Amino acid sequence: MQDERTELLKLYRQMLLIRRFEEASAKAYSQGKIGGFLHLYIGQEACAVGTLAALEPRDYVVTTYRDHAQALARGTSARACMAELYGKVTGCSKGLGGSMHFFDADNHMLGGHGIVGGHCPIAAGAALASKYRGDGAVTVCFFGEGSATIGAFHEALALSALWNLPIVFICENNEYSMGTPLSRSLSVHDVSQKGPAFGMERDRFGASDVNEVRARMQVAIDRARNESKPTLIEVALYRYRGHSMSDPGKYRTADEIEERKKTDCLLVAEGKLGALGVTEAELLAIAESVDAEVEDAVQFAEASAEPDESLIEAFTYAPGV
Amino acid sequence: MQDERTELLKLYRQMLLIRRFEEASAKAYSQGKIGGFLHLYIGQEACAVGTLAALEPRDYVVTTYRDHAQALARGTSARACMAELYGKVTGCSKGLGGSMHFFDADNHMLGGHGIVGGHCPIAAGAALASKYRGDGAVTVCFFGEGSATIGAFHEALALSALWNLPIVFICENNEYSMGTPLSRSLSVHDVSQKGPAFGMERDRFGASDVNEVRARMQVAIDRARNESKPTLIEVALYRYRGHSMSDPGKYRTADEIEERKKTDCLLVAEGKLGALGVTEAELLAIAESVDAEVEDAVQFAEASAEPDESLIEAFTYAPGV
Amino acid sequence: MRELRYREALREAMTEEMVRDERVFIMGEEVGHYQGAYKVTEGMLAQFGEKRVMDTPIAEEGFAGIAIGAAMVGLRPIVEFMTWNFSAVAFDQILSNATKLRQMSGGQFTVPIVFRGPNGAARQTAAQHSHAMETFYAQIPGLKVVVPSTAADAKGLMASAIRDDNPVLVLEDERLYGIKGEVPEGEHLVPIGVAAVRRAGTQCTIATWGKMVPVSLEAAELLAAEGVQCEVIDLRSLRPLDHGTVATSVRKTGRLVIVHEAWPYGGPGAELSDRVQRDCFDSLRAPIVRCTGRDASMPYNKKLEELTIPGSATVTQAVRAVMAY
Amino acid sequence: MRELRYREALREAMTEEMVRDERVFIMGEEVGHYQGAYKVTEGMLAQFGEKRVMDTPIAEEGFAGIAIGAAMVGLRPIVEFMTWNFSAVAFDQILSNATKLRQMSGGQFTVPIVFRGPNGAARQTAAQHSHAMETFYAQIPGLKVVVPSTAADAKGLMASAIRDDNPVLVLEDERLYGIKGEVPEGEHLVPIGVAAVRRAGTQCTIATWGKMVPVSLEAAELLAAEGVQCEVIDLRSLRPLDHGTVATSVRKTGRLVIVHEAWPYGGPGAELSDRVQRDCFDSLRAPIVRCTGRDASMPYNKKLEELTIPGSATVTQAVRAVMAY
Ligand SMILES: Cc1ncc(C[n+]2csc(CCOP(=O)(O)OP(=O)(O)O)c2C)c(N)n1
Ligand SMILES: Cc1ncc(C[n+]2csc(CCOP(=O)(O)OP(=O)(O)O)c2C)c(N)n1
Ligand SMILES: [Mg+2]
Ligand SMILES: [Mg+2]
Repeated sequence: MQDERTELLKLYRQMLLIRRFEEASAKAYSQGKIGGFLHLYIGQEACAVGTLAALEPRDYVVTTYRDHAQALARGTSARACMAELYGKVTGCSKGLGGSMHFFDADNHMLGGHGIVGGHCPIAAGAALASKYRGDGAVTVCFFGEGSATIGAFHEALALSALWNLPIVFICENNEYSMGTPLSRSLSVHDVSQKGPAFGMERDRFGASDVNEVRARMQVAIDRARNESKPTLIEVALYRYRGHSMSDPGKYRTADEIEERKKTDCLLVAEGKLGALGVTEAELLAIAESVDAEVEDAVQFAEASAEPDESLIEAFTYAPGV
Repeated sequence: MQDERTELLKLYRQMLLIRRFEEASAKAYSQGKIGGFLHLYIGQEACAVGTLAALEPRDYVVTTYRDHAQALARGTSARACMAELYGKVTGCSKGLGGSMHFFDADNHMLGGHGIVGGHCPIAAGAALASKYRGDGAVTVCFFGEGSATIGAFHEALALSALWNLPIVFICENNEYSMGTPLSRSLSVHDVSQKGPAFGMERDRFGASDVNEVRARMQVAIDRARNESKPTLIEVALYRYRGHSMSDPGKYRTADEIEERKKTDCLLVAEGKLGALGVTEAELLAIAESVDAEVEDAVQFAEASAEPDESLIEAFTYAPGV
Repeated sequence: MRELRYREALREAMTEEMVRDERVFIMGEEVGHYQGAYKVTEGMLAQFGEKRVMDTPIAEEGFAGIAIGAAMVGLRPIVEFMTWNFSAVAFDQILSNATKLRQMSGGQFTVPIVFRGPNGAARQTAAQHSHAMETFYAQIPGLKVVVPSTAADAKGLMASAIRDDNPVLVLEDERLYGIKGEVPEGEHLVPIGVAAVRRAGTQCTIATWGKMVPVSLEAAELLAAEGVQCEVIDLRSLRPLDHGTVATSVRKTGRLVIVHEAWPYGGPGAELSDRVQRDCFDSLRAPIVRCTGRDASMPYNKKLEELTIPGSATVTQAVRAVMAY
Repeated sequence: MRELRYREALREAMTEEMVRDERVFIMGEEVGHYQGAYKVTEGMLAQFGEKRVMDTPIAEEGFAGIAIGAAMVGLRPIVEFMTWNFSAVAFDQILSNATKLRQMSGGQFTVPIVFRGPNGAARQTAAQHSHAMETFYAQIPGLKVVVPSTAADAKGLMASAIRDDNPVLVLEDERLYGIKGEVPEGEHLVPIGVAAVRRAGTQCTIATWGKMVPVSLEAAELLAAEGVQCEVIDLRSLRPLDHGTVATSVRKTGRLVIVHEAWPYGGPGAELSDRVQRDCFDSLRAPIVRCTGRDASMPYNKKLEELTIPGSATVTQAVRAVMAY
């Protein structure tokens, strides 16, 4: 019970940090301090946080351009994340990657990828390396339901199943790929049904309760670690914001969004924490510490230096032979 | 009964023509008269012949590099086919395509494609055009089970199912992709199981009885024509020769091949024809006419002219604007 | 003449051609209900309906191939790549099918198709979203590749592309979608394969295309103030490549600077240099210089991105170097 | 010195590096049980087992990406494309991942990987199976591209490629697999980015690579009989491109003919021409001429195929034209 409370408080704080971090980044974006694309994860936090809570440090995480949550939940500092959005050299990719390309080698965060589906084989490759070395690590690979039509995704599934790679493919089904609803992108709305076609285990659940996410993910992660078997998981969730900051999101109604906010992962967690005896004051203290962390990250990003011109070609080639 | 007899005789003759044509081409290849790759269909004849017997002239056929049977069964003359193998200008692709690229616009034979899986979207495109125009045509697309891992195949399935295209995808599962047996290429050996993952109808059967092939294909073709719905069909068959002429086929035993020959489509058809009262003499007459047709094709190919040097760039661009 | 934005000019060409020819239709991600990721196809769904303005799932290899197949049997598809970066997953369809089907069928099939979308860097979209893909496609026989830099050309080249019986790639530019220019009403066809002299000059020729045209014109203004008169040529079409117009100019100026955003190695820039050194061997007073994107993946940081792509300052510097030779 | 066939030299390099470094493994279609479609990997499965000699299904995009992912976390994969033609379906993995991951991660990840296989025309394999893919890949920053033309270089460049921390493409040639040449035993590393002068000469430089090296040497013999002494340079590495060695030669000969099988537009041929016209502006006595594959898809017919690719006759003709300028 004490454990449960501590643990949930930790996850709650992570979710809140992600939300506040992204709200701050949205603000900075509209002030012109962040450029390029900015895809927010707001509303989906329980998925990244619940999944990553089930991982060990040796495990690998690979995701799409909607990657802030995965990096933060994996342990990349809010400072390094915000500085990356600002394009500063102190950023987690030295200001060269930006929002879509968060990387953190120390925390085994393998990005942050911009080509839909193109990262699925990359993730399978990390899993292959683990199997090759016998290092016991598991790879988790996030992607949107809009990626479930593209070739690279299917090839990654086919090879992971054939070779029994220790990987969990996690489809974040937020019902839209940009402005396209499920009905116009997928002939079968249940993405996890592709699992059996490849002889792969599957699961499917919602992401309003971070504890449930963690528990269900744990099953698949254990299967990967202990049996070296892949799983395809579909998580039902919803993004409150547009596809990216440049998307006004006209294709959905305000009602639809309000309806979904009723099962918001933060609300659900707050309810559970209340039941576990956590007080309003405690929650407020968390919120304050999160706000301070985000504010500090913004200050840090603002104050940091830009990368030097010499960095343009510096990473074209690795020096060593 | 009379109809059945006439019809089966027609299909039998087509199958025999394909077999003898390919035997002759194998001979010409070993004499150095044919170059490049030469992939023989010997053993699989009932699949192309049975399928194409269920088609109408307006329908479209798309296949792989293993394409001689489809062209011949579609009505391309043995002369034009053999001349193509010889690289002569009288060939069905003017000697520019060779064995892998048989095309015949008049007979709606859309090739003859060399990139594994790359032709599946092309076929779906022909089907899309039929739907767009409302011309009532159906497209059939052949591919090997080795193509069932590649991206383009999955994308073609996904889009055909989503858009309800009038197409039949036919997986010719001959148990090997080059030297790789099923067990090392597919995690689920039943390729047709990919149908349901895309909400697509499926079927699965063997190809020793050409009549059965035709009947089962008819169902899918009707579904495409009448309901504009795609089907994924897997046909179990076997190639007696190597992957191509340059493949000694060491990965299988002679016993395995002999075993498979027991259900050879020609044998099966001969049995049925016998039961329908067709005499040995009639069969002999067919064989003789087929041999004559093949011999004539070889003579024609030998005697034909090579394409002129001016044809090298002639087809880089279409003239019209 | 009335003015249109570049994106409107593209849309007008597509719309007019779709009205003119039932076989023309457009497909791509978000082209319909969403009105286009960059609003190029805005309003077209309402005008033509779902049959002719087809939203596609994310499956570039699949829908590019589908369009090629449809073109083989007589339709005339326009395929929008949300950006040209994503054409990389459809590369094989373009390389092995769109450009080969005509030849390998002995001329029996043609592939009248347009592939289009924004090309090159946008603004801070980083390494995977900033490719100038002409460096690959202009090299492939069987393709035509055009790069409009003005609103008028956007309309005229698009219309020509749609009427062409070959696969034509229209490389647009997100940074140009909003620019305005005079555009003729009604039928307006700009022939594919003919460069345009955008500014007359006598001392140095600048040959360029796309977004680098305004950059080069800006540089030419700066140089004129220094007393150097540049002739600026907008190639407009990279395949066929109108090196003749460039050679004519170089015979006059004796000097050539080639400006492009794509990487420094190969591509249309090197091709043009190679052709001109041969055509103008005796007229060249200085070596041909290329002012190109830097040999690196695109950085996200704004300043670094700006330094990676040629700007008017780098162009003027290159011209000065050539003049000083 | 003992002689090896080109394919054996490649195999020896891979084998030695796999013995030397546990992280090195090879994957590809038919590389294991089948012993390699072109027998380059013959015997390697028996020596190293299925873990390190991995047969793959037909899924180039998938296994190329898997290899890239494995390389990111510390392995050193060798990926065989059965032929380079099939790399087109994996183009995005090479373009957007292999070459970008290092840059977009701010240098945190490297991708030490080798992509290899036969490139260019084989014999009558027609339009979809005859691409000379260097025309695309040599242009991409972040890649290295080597093209061995001798058995010794096959070993030495392959070994260097495997030890390099960057993605290196080894473009082999089916038509060269059977040729024999002297190959040093044991460790033999040929540095990437250094051209080799294959034949000394004073009147005209021929720069070329791969299968066109023996063709050019044959032409040089024919020309010598006519009294024209050509210097033949085998570039060996197309990225980095050693234009310096070519420029040094051109400063002596005053003339350059570039010979390659790939299409005439762009690619390493145009790049070299562009660089040399700049480096040797005052030494060139005649325009640089390129002798290339024709601007067409490859025809199946044997004679037409031969006419599409440069042969010693076309090379001698080009040199004669340059000499006569
Ligand atoms: C191959 C490719 N095609 C198109 C795009 C442009 N694009 C970026 S995100 C996106 C929508 C993806 O939707 P989904 O997979 O559902 O993920 P979500 O954004 O909802 O998390 C599109 C079309 C791309 N990045 N890559
Ligand atoms: C993308 C691609 N990769 C590899 C090849 C080389 N290749 C040609 S046929 C073939 C095997 C195909 O097997 P399958 O699909 O089962 O068809 P089958 O030959 O048995 O009819 C391979 C690997 C190719 N043509 N295209
Ligand atoms: Mg989505
Ligand atoms: Mg097979």
